[in-house]
Amino acid sequence: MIFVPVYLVFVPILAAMIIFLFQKPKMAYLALVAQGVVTVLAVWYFLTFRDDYSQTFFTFGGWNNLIGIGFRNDAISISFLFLSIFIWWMVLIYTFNAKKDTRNFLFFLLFLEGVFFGLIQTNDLFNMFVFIELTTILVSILVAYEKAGDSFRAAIYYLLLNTAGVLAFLLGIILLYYSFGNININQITTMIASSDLSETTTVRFAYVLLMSGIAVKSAMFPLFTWLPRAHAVAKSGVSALLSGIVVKGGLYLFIRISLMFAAAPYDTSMFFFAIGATTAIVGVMFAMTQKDIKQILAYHTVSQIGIMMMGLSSTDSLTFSGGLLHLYNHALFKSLLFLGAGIIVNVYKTKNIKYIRGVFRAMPLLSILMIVGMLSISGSPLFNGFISKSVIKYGLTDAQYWLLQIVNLGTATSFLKMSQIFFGPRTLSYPLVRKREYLPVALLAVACLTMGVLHVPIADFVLDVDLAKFKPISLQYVFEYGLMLGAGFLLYKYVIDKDYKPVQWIRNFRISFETANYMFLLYFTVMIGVFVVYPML
Amino acid sequence: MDGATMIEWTAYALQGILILLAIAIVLHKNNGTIIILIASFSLVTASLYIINNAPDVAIAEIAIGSAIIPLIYVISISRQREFIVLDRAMDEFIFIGDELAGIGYVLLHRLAEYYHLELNITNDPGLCSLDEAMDRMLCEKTNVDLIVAKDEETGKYVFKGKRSSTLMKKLQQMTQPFDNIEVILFKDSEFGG
Amino acid sequence: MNPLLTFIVVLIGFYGLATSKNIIKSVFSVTIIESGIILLFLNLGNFEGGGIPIVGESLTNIVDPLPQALMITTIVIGSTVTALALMLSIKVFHHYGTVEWAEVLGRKDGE
Amino acid sequence: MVKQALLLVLLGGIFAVFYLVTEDLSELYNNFGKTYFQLNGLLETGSRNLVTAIYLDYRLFDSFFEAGILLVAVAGIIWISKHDLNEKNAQFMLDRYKTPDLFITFSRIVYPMMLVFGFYVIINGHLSPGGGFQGGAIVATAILILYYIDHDRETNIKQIVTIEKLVFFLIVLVASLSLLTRGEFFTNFMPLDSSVASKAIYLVILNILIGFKVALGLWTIFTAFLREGR
Repeated sequence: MIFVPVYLVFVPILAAMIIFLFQKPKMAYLALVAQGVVTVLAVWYFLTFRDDYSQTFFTFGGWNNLIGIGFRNDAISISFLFLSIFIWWMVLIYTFNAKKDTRNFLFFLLFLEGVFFGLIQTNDLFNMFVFIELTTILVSILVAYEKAGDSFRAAIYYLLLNTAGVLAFLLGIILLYYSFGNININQITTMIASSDLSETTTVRFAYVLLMSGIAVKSAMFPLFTWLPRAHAVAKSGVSALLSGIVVKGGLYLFIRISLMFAAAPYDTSMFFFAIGATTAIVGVMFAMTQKDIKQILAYHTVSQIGIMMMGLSSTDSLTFSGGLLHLYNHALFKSLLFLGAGIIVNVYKTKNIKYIRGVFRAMPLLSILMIVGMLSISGSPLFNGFISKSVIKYGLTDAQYWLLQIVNLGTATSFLKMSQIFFGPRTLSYPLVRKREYLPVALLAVACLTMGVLHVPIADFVLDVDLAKFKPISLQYVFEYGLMLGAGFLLYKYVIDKDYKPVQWIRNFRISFETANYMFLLYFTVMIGVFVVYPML
Repeated sequence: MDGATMIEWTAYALQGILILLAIAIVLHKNNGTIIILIASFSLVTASLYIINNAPDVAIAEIAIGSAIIPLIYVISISRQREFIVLDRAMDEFIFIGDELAGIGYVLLHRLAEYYHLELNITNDPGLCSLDEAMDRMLCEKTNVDLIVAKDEETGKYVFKGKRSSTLMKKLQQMTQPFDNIEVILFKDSEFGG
Repeated sequence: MNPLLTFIVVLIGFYGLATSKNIIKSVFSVTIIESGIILLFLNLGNFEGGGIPIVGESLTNIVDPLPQALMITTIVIGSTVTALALMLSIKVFHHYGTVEWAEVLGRKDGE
Repeated sequence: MVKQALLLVLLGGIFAVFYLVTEDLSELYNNFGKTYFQLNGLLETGSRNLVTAIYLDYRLFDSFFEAGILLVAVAGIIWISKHDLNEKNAQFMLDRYKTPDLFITFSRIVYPMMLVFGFYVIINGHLSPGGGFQGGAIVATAILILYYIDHDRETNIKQIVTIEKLVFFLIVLVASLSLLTRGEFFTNFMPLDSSVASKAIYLVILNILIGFKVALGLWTIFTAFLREGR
């Protein structure tokens, strides 16, 4: 029973290899079987251990837990586990095709799943590094999978920038190993609490190295430049996966490392709130000006990561769980939007929203589902985005509250801009859409609504927090949301739609690779200044 | 001077060399020279691993870092100095007899000179016998940079290449004075589905 | 042996990443950073009078074997990343006719 | 110019902080791991080479994914370099680089020696420096020399990749045998109190498998590159 995490990691990986070895298209069904097995195992595991997560720890080979590699689970990792299983189901159904030869694709997809489960559950820093690097390689292969010029350049940009970040992470691990004598996360957590090691320059420097490596992986400002490139050019199924869950791997690491240093006297919440707010505002600014439907969604991932950071950076447990909740909700509605956008792009053969018109007349069901996603992301009452945003808002000061409102305004504006694809006359006579592709989109929409209405029991069950004071809908909320939409419409009509010079400039603004690395060093130095040099003075 | 101090001084000397090599790799302009530098860089690091009492790591570094990785570098850099042309016109445009002397050749040669590339012209019958409609796929999926074909109806020579390539833009400029040459550029196919 | 000198190599690698105008140059820089980090890890664990981590008949004071095991992993990881990046760079060259970052990234999407 | 000067200042700042770190570290240095391995390494795992003891026993889980990275990268590189055209038709590049005769003669002598050395390193991984990963890389280099001797060498990549994946299965299988004998995942299948010599059986088997896997993986990688070069 305790070894279930091992099976969770190896079932998808071995299934992936069997699919790759037997060169029959029908073998693709094995992917669904493996996914089913993983789901059953995860549910069983959860039901067994949900009362006491401290029993989940085990070490491979039964060695001393400071020497071997250990796995452990807690409420956060289990919820991540279920979220990723759900998203992988959706992407698998969406891309599944037993007739065509999708062997290679399924191989990479399932391997990534196994590796991601490992990343979530590992309790060893170096093992974590191996998994991060493996994720990086797999994602860059998946991005390059289409073999077009765009995807190649996005893949190499992603691969090299993230490798630089991951190497900084490795350097941090080295320093921690020499100061603590082991790289077991649980052990380091207790050692930090019980000794004054965390006050030393070495451990502070190691913290900065780990965090700056993670900043690249989780696309924080100013290191988000790889994300819109990679997420916008991949296949839609892959984009949904990347934006939905894989980029959250970076935030998961952020949570893990923050918890590891929880006892250390570092003043992190101010700094990371500032980073989160900047990420959110910059991301939404880029999103408002884009014309490519997938670029818009990709930049929104950046801005939503900023909002999550606003919540996660807080020391207050309610605001923190707000950030966590927003992370789960974002996974749901962003996957929904990317999958829906994929269907639209497939039908209209263009990604430019200027040329997509009349979607509502051509595909009414899909349009309704997409609108559910848009309402969720822009924080409409009754939908899941609203709940998590209000939980985050609850713990903010006035100034911080207004920053969040600015981001919300930008989100509303850009989705008003995107919603014009629904209007207009029907331009396509008979769109060819596979019915199977609707299923995951519809399921995700249902999940969005469920999370919006039943947030109280779900949050209580998974994260053990009480959200009873946050109502899904009231007259005041609807009024506020309407006001927001109105302001967004004005902003769109009189600024964005006029296509002024600055708007064009922001749209075409791209950061080159060496500048991205320069920013990485800059970010790193600023972090050294804040966390190492400033406390010394 | 006893053994221990000698090893210490060797280590310092090697570290100095390592820093110099690293600076040279970062600042040098010619990628071909850098390959030799990177191979020696990994040899020096391997010796330093041994001095640091890590023979296992040194063996791994020598086997991987100074044999396989430089080879991969050599191949990929030599690939990036090439301009691969597939000649399907099969007349005196490029080859006159067995010699490369046709007007098309002169033109392409000038282009390759401009970008310091090596011109690699082939008229492999296996590829040339492929259907004309395959040209687009040839350009997209293989490493062929340019296809030279002849339009039977108009008698014009057609250059086919990728629209994304910088080289094609230059070629378009260069062929403007010629009436009998037409340039067709393929756009990358739409994707995202 | 001095860890500071090794750290300079890592910094040179980062300098290369932040100034390289060309894809191949960036891959070279990543290789340098990685070798530097490996050397640094071994360097910090080494001490005077240490022996190689093999238990023989006579008891010597060995150096820490764990960093070495980890660094073998890192070497393999690094070489695969390099190989993948170089294969991608070949493909990028044939699509854009150049491996200069500015020109490759400057193109509009879909062109 | 200003940009580069600022960059140098940044790097100088990082270096200065690292200087403080090294000052710190000599006092902090925690040698818990080192002491543990020196005292228990040989008895617990049966390997004289403690590095092998770590990556084949204490941290075997890491080694799976180390091999896994190679496997994924191989599949990715093949996928990226592969095109839908018939492979035979695509061999149009001229073979312009002729290897000098001296080099060929030299390679013929060196090749078997490298192969033997590679196998030695793999099999003796638990006694002397070396092991599966290093030996596998040496064997791969030896195979690489073959390509210099024989230019037109054709390799069936598909077959190699299939074998590589099967070997990965075998590695996982052999490592999981311990579940039956010891009730633990991924360790030696011999009981904990058996002699050092009998524990070595497992180490040799796993070293050979890993060496095989790494050699095949690297072989595929450079074959893919060589094919790209044709």
